[in-house]
Amino acid sequence: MDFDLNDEQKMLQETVTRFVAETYDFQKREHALKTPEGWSREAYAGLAEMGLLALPFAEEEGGFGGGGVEMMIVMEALGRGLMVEPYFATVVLAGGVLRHGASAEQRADIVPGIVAGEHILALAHSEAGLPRHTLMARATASSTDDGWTLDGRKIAVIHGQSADTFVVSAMTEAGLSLFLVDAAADGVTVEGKRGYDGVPVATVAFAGVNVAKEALIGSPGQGEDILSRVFEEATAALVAESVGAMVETFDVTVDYLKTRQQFGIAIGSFQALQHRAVEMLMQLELSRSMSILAALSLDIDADQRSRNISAAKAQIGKSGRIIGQEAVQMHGAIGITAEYKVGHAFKRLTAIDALLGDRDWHLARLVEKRGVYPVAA
Amino acid sequence: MDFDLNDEQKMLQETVTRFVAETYDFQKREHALKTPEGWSREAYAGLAEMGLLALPFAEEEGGFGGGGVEMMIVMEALGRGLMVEPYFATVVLAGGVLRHGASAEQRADIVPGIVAGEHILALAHSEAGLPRHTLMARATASSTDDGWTLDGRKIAVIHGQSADTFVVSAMTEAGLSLFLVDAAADGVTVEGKRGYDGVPVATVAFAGVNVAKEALIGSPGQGEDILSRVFEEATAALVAESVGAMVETFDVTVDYLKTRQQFGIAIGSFQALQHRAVEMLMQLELSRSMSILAALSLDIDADQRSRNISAAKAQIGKSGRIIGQEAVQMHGAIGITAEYKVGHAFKRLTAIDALLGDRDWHLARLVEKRGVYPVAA
Amino acid sequence: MKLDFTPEETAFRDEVRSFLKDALPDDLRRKMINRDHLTKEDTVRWQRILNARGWAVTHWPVEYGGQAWTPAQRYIFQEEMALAHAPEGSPFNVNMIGPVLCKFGTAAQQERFLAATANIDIWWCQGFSEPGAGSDLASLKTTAVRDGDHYVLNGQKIWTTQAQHADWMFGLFRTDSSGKKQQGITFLLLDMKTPGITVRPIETIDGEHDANEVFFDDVRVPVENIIGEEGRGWDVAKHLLGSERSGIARIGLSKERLSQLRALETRLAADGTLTGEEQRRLAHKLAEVEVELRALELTQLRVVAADAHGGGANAAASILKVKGTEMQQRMTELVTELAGPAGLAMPDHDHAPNDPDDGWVNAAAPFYFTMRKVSIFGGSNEVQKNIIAKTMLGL
Amino acid sequence: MKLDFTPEETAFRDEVRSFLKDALPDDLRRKMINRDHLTKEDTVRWQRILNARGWAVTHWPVEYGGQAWTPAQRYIFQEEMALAHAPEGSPFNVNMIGPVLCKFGTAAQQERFLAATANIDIWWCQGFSEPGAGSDLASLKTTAVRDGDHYVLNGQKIWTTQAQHADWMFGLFRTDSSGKKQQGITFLLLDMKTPGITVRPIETIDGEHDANEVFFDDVRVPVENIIGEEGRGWDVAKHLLGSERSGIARIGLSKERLSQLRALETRLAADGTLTGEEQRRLAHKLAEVEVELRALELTQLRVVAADAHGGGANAAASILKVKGTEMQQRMTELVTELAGPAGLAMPDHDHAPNDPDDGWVNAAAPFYFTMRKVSIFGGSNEVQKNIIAKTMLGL
Repeated sequence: MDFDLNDEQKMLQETVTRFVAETYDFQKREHALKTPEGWSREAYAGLAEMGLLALPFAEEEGGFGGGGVEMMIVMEALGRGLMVEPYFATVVLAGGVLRHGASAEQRADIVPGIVAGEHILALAHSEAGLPRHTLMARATASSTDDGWTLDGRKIAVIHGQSADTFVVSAMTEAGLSLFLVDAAADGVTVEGKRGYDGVPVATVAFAGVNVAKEALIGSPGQGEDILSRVFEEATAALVAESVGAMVETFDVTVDYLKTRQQFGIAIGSFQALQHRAVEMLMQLELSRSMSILAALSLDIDADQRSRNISAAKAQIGKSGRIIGQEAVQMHGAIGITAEYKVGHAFKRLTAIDALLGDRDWHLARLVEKRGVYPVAA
Repeated sequence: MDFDLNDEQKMLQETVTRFVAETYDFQKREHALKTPEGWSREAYAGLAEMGLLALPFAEEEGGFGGGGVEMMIVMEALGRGLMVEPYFATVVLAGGVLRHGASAEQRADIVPGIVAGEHILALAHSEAGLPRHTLMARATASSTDDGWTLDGRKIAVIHGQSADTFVVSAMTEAGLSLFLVDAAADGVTVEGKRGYDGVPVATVAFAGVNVAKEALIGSPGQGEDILSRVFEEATAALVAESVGAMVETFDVTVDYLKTRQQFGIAIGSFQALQHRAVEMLMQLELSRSMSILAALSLDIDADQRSRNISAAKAQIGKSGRIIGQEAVQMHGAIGITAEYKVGHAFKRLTAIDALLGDRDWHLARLVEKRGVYPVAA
Repeated sequence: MKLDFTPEETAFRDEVRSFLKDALPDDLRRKMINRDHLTKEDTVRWQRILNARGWAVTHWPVEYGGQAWTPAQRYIFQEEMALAHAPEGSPFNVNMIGPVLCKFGTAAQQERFLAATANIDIWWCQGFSEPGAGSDLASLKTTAVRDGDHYVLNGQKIWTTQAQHADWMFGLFRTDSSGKKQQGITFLLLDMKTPGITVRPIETIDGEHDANEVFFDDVRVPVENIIGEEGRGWDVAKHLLGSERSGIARIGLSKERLSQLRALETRLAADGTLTGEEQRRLAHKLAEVEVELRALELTQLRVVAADAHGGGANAAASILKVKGTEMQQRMTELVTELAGPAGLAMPDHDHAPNDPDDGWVNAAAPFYFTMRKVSIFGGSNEVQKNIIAKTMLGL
Repeated sequence: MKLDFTPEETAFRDEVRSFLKDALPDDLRRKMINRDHLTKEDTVRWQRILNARGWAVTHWPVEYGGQAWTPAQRYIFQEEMALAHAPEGSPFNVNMIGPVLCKFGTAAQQERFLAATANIDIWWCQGFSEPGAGSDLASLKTTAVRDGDHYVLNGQKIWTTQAQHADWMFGLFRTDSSGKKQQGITFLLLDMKTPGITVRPIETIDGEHDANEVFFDDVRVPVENIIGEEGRGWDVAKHLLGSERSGIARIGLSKERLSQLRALETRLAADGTLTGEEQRRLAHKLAEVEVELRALELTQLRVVAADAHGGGANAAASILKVKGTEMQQRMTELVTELAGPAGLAMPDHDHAPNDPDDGWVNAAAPFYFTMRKVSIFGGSNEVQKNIIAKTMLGL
């Protein structure tokens, strides 16, 4: 039993935390949000320079072979900065599909571009009118002589507007399958929007889009297996990101309680607020514990892995809501302005709960598995 | 729309509240609890003298024909005193069965004794191994030449040890049926216990107990209809009692906050406790509103009646728990001693939630009916 | 005791309902259902429709255009407005400066402003909060210094809702710093076109621009624009903030949101967006919320009934603001949960949604965010609890 | 980072598990499962079994009979004890006066008391709280006045757990009222058979008699029974209250209760006591509780791991008492809900239940009631939050 970071991990943490603090303050983030793309190519290049885009990929592909703990470190730091760049979309989600499903050729083809920060990918999976977090799709891929034809409409595609390549889920005769689709291909329409948390999000339509045989990831029907694995990893990453956002929110709030004066004293002198701030701290620590659990669970057996990761996501759904709402309330009016960091953190925490299954979704999965702890035989 | 008591109701409220305050203080109650029967015949005689035992019965039977509001007034006052006498058992539960199911002859036979305070009845319905609040029973009543033979074992029979007569539910060929059984009849075994809230409760076994034809209440198979109606009335009564217990708990707690000194000041000066006391007040007022709703719902159509009454019971289940737990916590160690009123109120509030369907049971009924408000056509 | 409305009240409800059915423009109704942001023109258009009917400022004294309604009628009117998805008009005109002018205004001020206020010929904003004076409003510092027949204003207001649209502001200014902080505050009216006023927009986390900072740089306000006496503005403000009890819990709005949630429950279950387990969870949550809403509604009705014969039920009244705002916020949480990831995309004001029934999805989260303000503005829930602890519990 | 125990730790766990399987008397185990009240004899019997194995006072220094265990071993031991339904021994002997004697006692005191304390040849009680000194313990007033080679005690203690069984008391007494209230407090040991001591039982709401008032009327205590210096008793008490972190959240107990809840879920669903809807609600509640328990357990483990190399993780440590007690209380609430009306009847100490598996039904509510104390005793959760706000947040 050991909860310490090793020396490399400590260095990683220090480096990425410093990078975020020094190069991605609130004003820089605001500026990025106001650009047409809605995020900063420069900041993303900075992540690439530090090698963070290479982190989870295998060494033979130009990656660093980092595991769950390394990903936790990075995502927590990005969470503190509320970074809106396509790290999660490209490296964690689409990159995860490559790691767990793509052929060596596909990876050799794509990973170097990702690692260099030059190739943006997005996962196009969710659809309207289906359960909120499901492995189902209604989009179809029909086999043709020289490849596949894709039809369907995907929503909530994170960073879809900037994507060079989509990873698209679609039904084949063999079941759910995953395809690489060039964003510039004929029949692809991208309607870019801004997510309420600042992260760009798109609706992407595929109308008779022809792709080559080599566009298929893994074998036909393998989509569910790949995605379910990727979603577990990505959920652990989101949990870590949310811990980062909670830390930032908590720190900013405690500072505010110390400095904001009303009735002649710092509002942090009021016991009712003190006790609520203590509850925030407790929620933060419980969430941090679960983030560590999730990070350490990525390579254990599948059943316990999904219990642990669902428990972690359920925990941060609750804690994130408490911390976000309380931070806004304790700040008063300034908490609901776009000009102040805490409101943005609250929004990102809300979005994180909604992504990849909210608290209720994960609790339902735990009910199905009869709980967090393995039931004794 | 009118939430005022009329003059008679005001007088009733004043009378019964004064009676409880003047004749049933904490020491008197403690003394009653320590008697072998566990309650005070003298206090019960006092209720009889004031005519309260006659309250809900029809005038032609020697009653006063009081309705839901009158019952609410009385039960709230009894709740303030945490009275353990068999008013609820005899007048509300068993008396309710008489009012809604018994023949004129049966009522003429029994009600005068109830009204005089000389005849104690108890409802023997619940059984082990069945859902917690159900109209089902496994006890049986077999038809014989000159009557019925009852077999079965009933638990949680409130005031069973003191009962002169039991109202017993049992299955006949026609379904659930209700019978009057003399406590002294052959084959009746009463195992008296003390409820954690101070109210006596018994396990009552019926082994080949023979009763006459006239012991049947209503017709065979009518038990479910009668009991479901009685349970709604009784639930409204419990809701009112719980409001009384909450008022008492709240008042005692606020007094304590004002008088208890720690760190050189009254603990009521601490803002965290102030805000929690305000939440208690809010829970109390919400519960009071629902108690009024329940009292006014007894004679409306059956569907809306059960929605309203379930909503009321669900509300007081939550509010009673919050108020009870918070009162104990704010009192500190004295809150968990048997020598102080607030712990007893906490226990009674716990028992009230458990009786006649707890919060979850009533929420489940509301789910079944798609909510509290009638769904628009 | 009885729950039912009287036949007269029922007839009144039907009259309101029928009026709203006819008079409320369909585009406004649709915007309200979809939680779209209303423009100034939307609000003005609707208030003028109400005003033409005599129902824009119903709780003003009858001689100034109000209606001699009972508390029950006021409650019914508010509930029907909410259930019909009618906008609320400008609270600054209707609930704030209007009643203040009725009670404290001179005849000349009433003549000049009241009718125009009821019809929103003048759009008012409120200049109360300052950067250092939020919950502790009385510590405000923006000064009004007498100079001949003018006051000269210097300083800054903040959180000034709709100031960018406002023709006039009513506000609190410090005319004397020598005594207790509640003393020396003066209530003034000022034309927003007066030189020296700068309005800076503040974007809020729902992506909208409702709030502003207002800066005063030697702004000259005629002395005749004072309300009440110099240095007694705090009394005027207290009257303004403490008057109306019949609508404070905003039950009608919560009931309207509940009916939206019920409709969504049905629809999302039917179209497959909700799994069976999710349906059960949602049904349970809705039952919990409905119980509390019904309890709150009855508490509001108890206060309404008590007000009909002159007050009372103060313990009940005191909880309405806190529990009412908690309820409104809880409703928006539930809608946001239902929207899920599909609700990530912000509403697009330039384009109507393809499916007119789908506006709720993208409006859910921004509405959830903006509704955090209801427990902050107008006296935060913490301040409310302090007041209840002091006045009701004697702590 | 890794979650797994080392092979050595796993071997240790197996050793503990196997010992408990053999050594714990079945009647004690059954009483613990049924939440029966343990007699003094029960506790003594079990502690002597542990003591014979060398495991009664494991966290004392090795030279006084403790074990040189790592924090992880301590955690494992506590968890296995709880999961095996083993009683906890006397906290007053094991966790309070024992460590105090080890650190502050004279050689003569250690010689006289330590072995007897470990074996409960002496049963200790704690004389700290007074009617006017609860959360504000330092305001205690019971006096100890020096008279030759004795202190003469007058006053009253309250909430003295198990005083009716106690052979000796350790307590705080005021030897000086002239300075700050924390000064002038002296830590004394006294024989409960000394003339002038009266013990009055206090019944608690679970129907049990654990608490007492203890009155002192010219009680003469030899000066040699002082621990530390006169007037420095507050330092001794602070050490006593603040030492142990590895078991503070009592995760093992909560896990044992969770396993009971899981067993009940299965059984009640099978025997028809729970409807399908109730099963779903219960399953959801258990999932919620398990998530929080797992989070708390990992937080506890983080503290244990940090302690293994000398402390740290203070933010995590600070939450353990508050969240740990909340969790224990939540578990008892759930069991009480499951017992329902069948659980109204109080347990009958004179008669064993007919069905040995049914003891839980009647013990559920009393256990729920008594567990309210865990957020009150040993520094209420309010006091804990005050401390966290001050020390961790700097508020």
